[in-house]
Amino acid sequence: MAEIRVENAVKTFGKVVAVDDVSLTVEDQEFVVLLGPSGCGKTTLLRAVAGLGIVDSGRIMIGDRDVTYLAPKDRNISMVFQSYAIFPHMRVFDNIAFGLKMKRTPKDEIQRRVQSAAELLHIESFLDRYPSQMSGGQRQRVAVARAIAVPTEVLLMDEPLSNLDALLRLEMRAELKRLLAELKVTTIYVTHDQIEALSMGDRIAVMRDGKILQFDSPTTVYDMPADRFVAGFIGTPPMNFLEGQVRRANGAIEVYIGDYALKPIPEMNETLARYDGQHIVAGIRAENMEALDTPAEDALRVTVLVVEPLGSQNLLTIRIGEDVIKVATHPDFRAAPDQDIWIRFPSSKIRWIDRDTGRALVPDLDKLVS
Amino acid sequence: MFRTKFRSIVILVLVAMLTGVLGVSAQDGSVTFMSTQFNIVEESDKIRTILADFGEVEFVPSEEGPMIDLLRAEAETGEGSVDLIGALHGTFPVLQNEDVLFDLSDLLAQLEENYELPESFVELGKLGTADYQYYIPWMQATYIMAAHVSALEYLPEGADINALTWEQFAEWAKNIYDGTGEAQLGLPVAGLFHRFLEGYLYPSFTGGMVTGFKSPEAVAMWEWFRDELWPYVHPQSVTSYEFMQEPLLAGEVILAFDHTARLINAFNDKPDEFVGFPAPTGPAGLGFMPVVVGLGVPYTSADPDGAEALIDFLLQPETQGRVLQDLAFFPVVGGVDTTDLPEGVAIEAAAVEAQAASPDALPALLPVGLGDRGGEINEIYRNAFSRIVLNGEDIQTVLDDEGAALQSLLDETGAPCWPPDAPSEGACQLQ
Amino acid sequence: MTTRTLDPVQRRAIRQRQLRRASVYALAILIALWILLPIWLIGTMAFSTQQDVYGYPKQIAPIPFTTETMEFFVNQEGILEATRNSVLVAVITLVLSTAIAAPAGYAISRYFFAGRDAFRLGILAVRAFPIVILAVPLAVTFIEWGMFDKVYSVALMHTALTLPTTILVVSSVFASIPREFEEAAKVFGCNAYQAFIRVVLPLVIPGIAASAIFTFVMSWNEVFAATLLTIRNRTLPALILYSLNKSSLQFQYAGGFFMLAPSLVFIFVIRRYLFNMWGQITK
Amino acid sequence: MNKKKWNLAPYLLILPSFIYLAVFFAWPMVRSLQLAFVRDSQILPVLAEADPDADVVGRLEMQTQVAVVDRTRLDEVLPNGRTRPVYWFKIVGETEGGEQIEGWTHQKNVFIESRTTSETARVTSGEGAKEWTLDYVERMINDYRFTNALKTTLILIVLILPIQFVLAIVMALVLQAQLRGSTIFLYIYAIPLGISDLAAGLVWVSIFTQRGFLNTFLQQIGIINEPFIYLSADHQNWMIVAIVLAEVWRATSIVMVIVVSGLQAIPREYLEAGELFGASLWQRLRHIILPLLKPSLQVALILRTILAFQVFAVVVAITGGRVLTVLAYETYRWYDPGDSGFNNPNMAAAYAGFIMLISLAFAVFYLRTVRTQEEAARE
Repeated sequence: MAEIRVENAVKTFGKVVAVDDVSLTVEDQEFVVLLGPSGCGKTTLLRAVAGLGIVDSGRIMIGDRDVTYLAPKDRNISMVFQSYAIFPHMRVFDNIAFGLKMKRTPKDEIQRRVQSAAELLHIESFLDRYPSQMSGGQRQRVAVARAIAVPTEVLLMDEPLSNLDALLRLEMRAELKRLLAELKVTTIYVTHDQIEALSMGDRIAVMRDGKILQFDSPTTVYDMPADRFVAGFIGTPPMNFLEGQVRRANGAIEVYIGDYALKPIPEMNETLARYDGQHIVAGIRAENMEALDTPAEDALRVTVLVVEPLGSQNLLTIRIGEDVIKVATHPDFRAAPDQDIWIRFPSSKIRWIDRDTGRALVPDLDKLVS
Repeated sequence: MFRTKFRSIVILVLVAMLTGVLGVSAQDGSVTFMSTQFNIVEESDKIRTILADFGEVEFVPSEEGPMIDLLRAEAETGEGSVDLIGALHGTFPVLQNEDVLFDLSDLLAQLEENYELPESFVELGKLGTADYQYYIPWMQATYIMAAHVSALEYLPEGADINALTWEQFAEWAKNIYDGTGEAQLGLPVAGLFHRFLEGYLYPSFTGGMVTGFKSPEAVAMWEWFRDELWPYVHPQSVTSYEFMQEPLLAGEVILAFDHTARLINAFNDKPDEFVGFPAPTGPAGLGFMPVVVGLGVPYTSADPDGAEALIDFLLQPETQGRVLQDLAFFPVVGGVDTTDLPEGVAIEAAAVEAQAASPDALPALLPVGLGDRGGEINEIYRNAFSRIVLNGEDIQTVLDDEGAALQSLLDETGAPCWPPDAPSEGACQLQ
Repeated sequence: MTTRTLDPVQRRAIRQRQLRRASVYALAILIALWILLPIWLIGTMAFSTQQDVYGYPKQIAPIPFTTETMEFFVNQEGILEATRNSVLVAVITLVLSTAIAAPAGYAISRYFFAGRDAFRLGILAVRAFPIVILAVPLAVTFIEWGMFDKVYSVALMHTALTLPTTILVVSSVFASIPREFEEAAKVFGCNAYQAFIRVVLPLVIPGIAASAIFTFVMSWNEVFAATLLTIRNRTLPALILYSLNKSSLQFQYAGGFFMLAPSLVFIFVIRRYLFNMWGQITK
Repeated sequence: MNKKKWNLAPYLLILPSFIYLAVFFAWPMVRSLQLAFVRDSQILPVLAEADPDADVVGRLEMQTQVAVVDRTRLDEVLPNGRTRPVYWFKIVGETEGGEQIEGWTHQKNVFIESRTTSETARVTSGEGAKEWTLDYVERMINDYRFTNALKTTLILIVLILPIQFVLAIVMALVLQAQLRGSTIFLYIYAIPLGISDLAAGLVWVSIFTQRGFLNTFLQQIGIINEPFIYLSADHQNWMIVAIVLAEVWRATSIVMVIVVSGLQAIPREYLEAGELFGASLWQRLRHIILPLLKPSLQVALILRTILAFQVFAVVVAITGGRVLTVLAYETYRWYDPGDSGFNNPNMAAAYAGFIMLISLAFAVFYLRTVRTQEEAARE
């Protein structure tokens, strides 16, 4: 059992609060991704778990042990570094065997474990090489092999793929996911790449300014972002935002974008009623809108600014009032700049956001943020 | 790869430490003889060979300052490593002041039974006291002139090389310049040139070294030096010439002034090509500077008997003869066999003899009584030279300036006048 | 080479390019000659016969080649002794300086601690101070302590002189080793000491060795302190300086070459590290 | 609970170097200032009895003439087995204030013609007394050679530094051009780093001496008919030229290394952008490279200036140190206990202090000028 529990962790560097009273529980064998822009505190949090930086206050538990102030070597953890930190003066074999040697593992066992780690990562033929004789991707594999060679229940990864080129990254992403599923270790994975996070994590903790904004499964984080930042950070393209005014008309609540009225689903009525007469933000993902080349009754007429054919879809940039939004259409949808088209907004796909606080408005907010 | 590099560094360190340890330990039970003379390596070698005949002697060449510091320190602890010191006359007043030397009167009495020591040198060794023999004279040297035979054809008509006047000397240098197109008189301006000013020019022109420093005679002398002599001095004198034997042998100069020990190689290597002759005479006489080297025993000596025995050995005519032969320092005792001298030494000996025997001879002592500030007086004379001759400053102004510095040096050290100046009560005063 | 014909504009552009490149080459070679020529000349003198050394006009190549002049120099009393002293001083300096500087350099490159910037600044200040200000009082002090005229006292002085540079160089060498190496070692079971010995040390040794050689060269060449602190146990430069005007041309030429030759080798050994060392200091 | 651990490790690590620099740098510096401003004079304490531990009854200045009214002889047995007669004298003398003092003193403190019979003596030593004085500084400033040294030092700096910097920048740009064999050029350009000022001096003497290479060359191509004497008091300009060449030859490498490091830190894009927009080499140098290099150049300038104040072996090798002298050589000469020196550490300390002062002044000046330019740019 190696559940990781971070309780009220705080870490400051001078006046900067890098980790601001964060609590987080990673279940045994779970793969959790810490996601956020650079400087959000995700790496600091990971390093605190690794023991490479000691938190100013709070507690870190691995399994049943309080490891808050323990040295890294006493935490029974393993780690993959962003720059790999493969020792240039050791052969690949010695690099992979390093952690085992430090733990005074018997020779034959070292041999066996290094071999199997190397095989898992397809680098068994490079064991005699020095790191300088290898490519970036191969070095990355060595770093992972070194991390999984040691028998530990906790694996920490600090942006392990960020130094790879796009194609390799794609390949390694799948491979790492397969590997970790096989290994059944508890993993914390730090990245700023939301696609990595969505595709790999069991759960994603989105961080900003030292705080966790949302900690949930990838689909929830994508579909039901807890606030405007999360919504804008995740997804390609990010969620569109339109500003509108809430009006009560004929007993129903409607939100006006200019003259066009969006109709919220009935469940939202009660919540939105509180905003009567005020401005509010509607969020909707590009793929959730419907583009039409002919006028339709409940569709909004807009002008196309840019057309980006992406193969699987066409991405249109259009202007609505002050806002510029992106709409994904079927690749067969024909549109040209300056052309008028009509857009329909399915009510169930619209997320409502408080303009001032940035928090998402849901009937029961507490359900989203666990 | 890294490991072997590391190992070699470790070995390097060990080697360094070992050699360091070995280098520090050097001790034996011999007589330690520290000397401010012969501290150039070749000379040290020669004197060591001579001393080897006495027995176990550790010859330690030293500069004056450190030797004084060492003796001072040893007197404080009461136990010393130096048994015998050899130094110029001018060094001893400092040691007198420190009261670190034995009175060697008894030893002198014994020595005088066997050796014939000149009374004037013995008197010098008392340093102005009546009955305390601070040092026993050891050897002497002086400064003389040297010329290449090719220079002789330019000698002014009617001039006797052994009785030149400074005027004739300047004329000679000019003749050489006119004849060869090159200034070929060499002065050791980079070397002991201050002795030339202190012991030769000043006494010859003013009759004294210090008192007449800014006198009208001195002004006339500088004028003459600047206008009549300097134009014919080889320009590299100022930058390069410290030992005149080098440029003489290289043929850069054919006429030169220097210490006997700094000319000897020229005379020895090419005795047929070089002649030695006494310094010229000036209006006030033939100023010259005998250099007396004395031997003293610090009372902290661990082996005073050995030191006294070594003094005896050094005064033996045979030893004195060998020092003359090998090192060109002249004997202080009579009876030294000079018949079989190397030709070079013989040339010098004749010149030294002629210089001292001149009826106008005006021997000038090295500065006395200035203590550890002895170096500064030399600089005053050198400064005067640089400013007057090289920079062309006004003579009287320069002499007044530098004279003031000289006077304050004398006042601060309380040094009374020394020969050739007339003795003074208290600090010596400039005219 | 393609044989396609180029229009005149293209050809002119190519020619200009070649011309520019050639002129940069010419400049590079000219500067190299400016540096090498004097070395060649002194080498010529050092390996010419005595006759040629004194002769005029001078030759520009040592023909006939002879080691006579070098032998004359090496056989001068005191030269071997002085060389030994110089090597000894330089080695002690190198060891002492590196041993003291390495921990400080490590601390500066790896820890943030109160007073770190002050310490760095202080070190820069030390480096900026004239040697002369130190040499005189140290000589006086060494006399008082009975350490005057000892080989090791010169080494102590040289250590003080080279220490600031060595600390800064060493710290930049350490700084060039990513912190993650150490962190990785710690994560995989090392304590701080093991991480240093197993991971950092093997990586910094070449850089530190280069800095040590540089320290050696600085000490080997240093004249001022060596001249002030020694009388009998002269180091080579001090001895040569002392006997400069007293000595023959042979001695001077051979001495010049003898002092200069080791530098040719040492600079060659550490040439790759030069910018590493100095580049980071200037920041 | 805010548990911020006070980490002792870095302090332990810097401790050895800290102590070393304190002992061999900070302390000597204080000592140096002390030497320059404190005079060790002597004054004789006259004692109540012929015993070193007796009470002091008064003090006499050096060189005071005293009457000897009584004497006593002790025989001191020395460790070497001999006995040495040591006299104590009862003396009467007058202090500077005119006070009569009568008491005993040891023989080492007075000069006396005969220890057994003389009736007068002169005070020649006593115990140390320290006093603050500006005498050394005054003497230094009034020293005839001081002006020469200061002038020559400054002239050399003014002549050498600009040449060095131009040459160093050219060298750096040449290396930056990535020629084939640039590592060899780099090595050659770096060679002088390892060459001492003394060796450089000797090398250039061999070129400039009367029978040297320069004359050989000039004579062979027919410019001169007979060897010209460059290094003489009459041709001080030639000596300056020789020193400047030797120094440029020897000490440009360090500037070059610093400049190259600085250049490497400039992103290539800046230079390429300059080139793309049609800037000539000179324009790129003037508007892109030099401004970006300013911090490096500043460091190099300060370093070179400070080192330039300390060089003297080149000067001594070329000029003999008499006709032309520099401050560092004067320091050495005043200290030097040998026969060309004056054995006066106090004066040497005064010179050393002056060099420090002037070096610092230059450093501050450089920092100031550069900073004001930056501030001006910001407005």
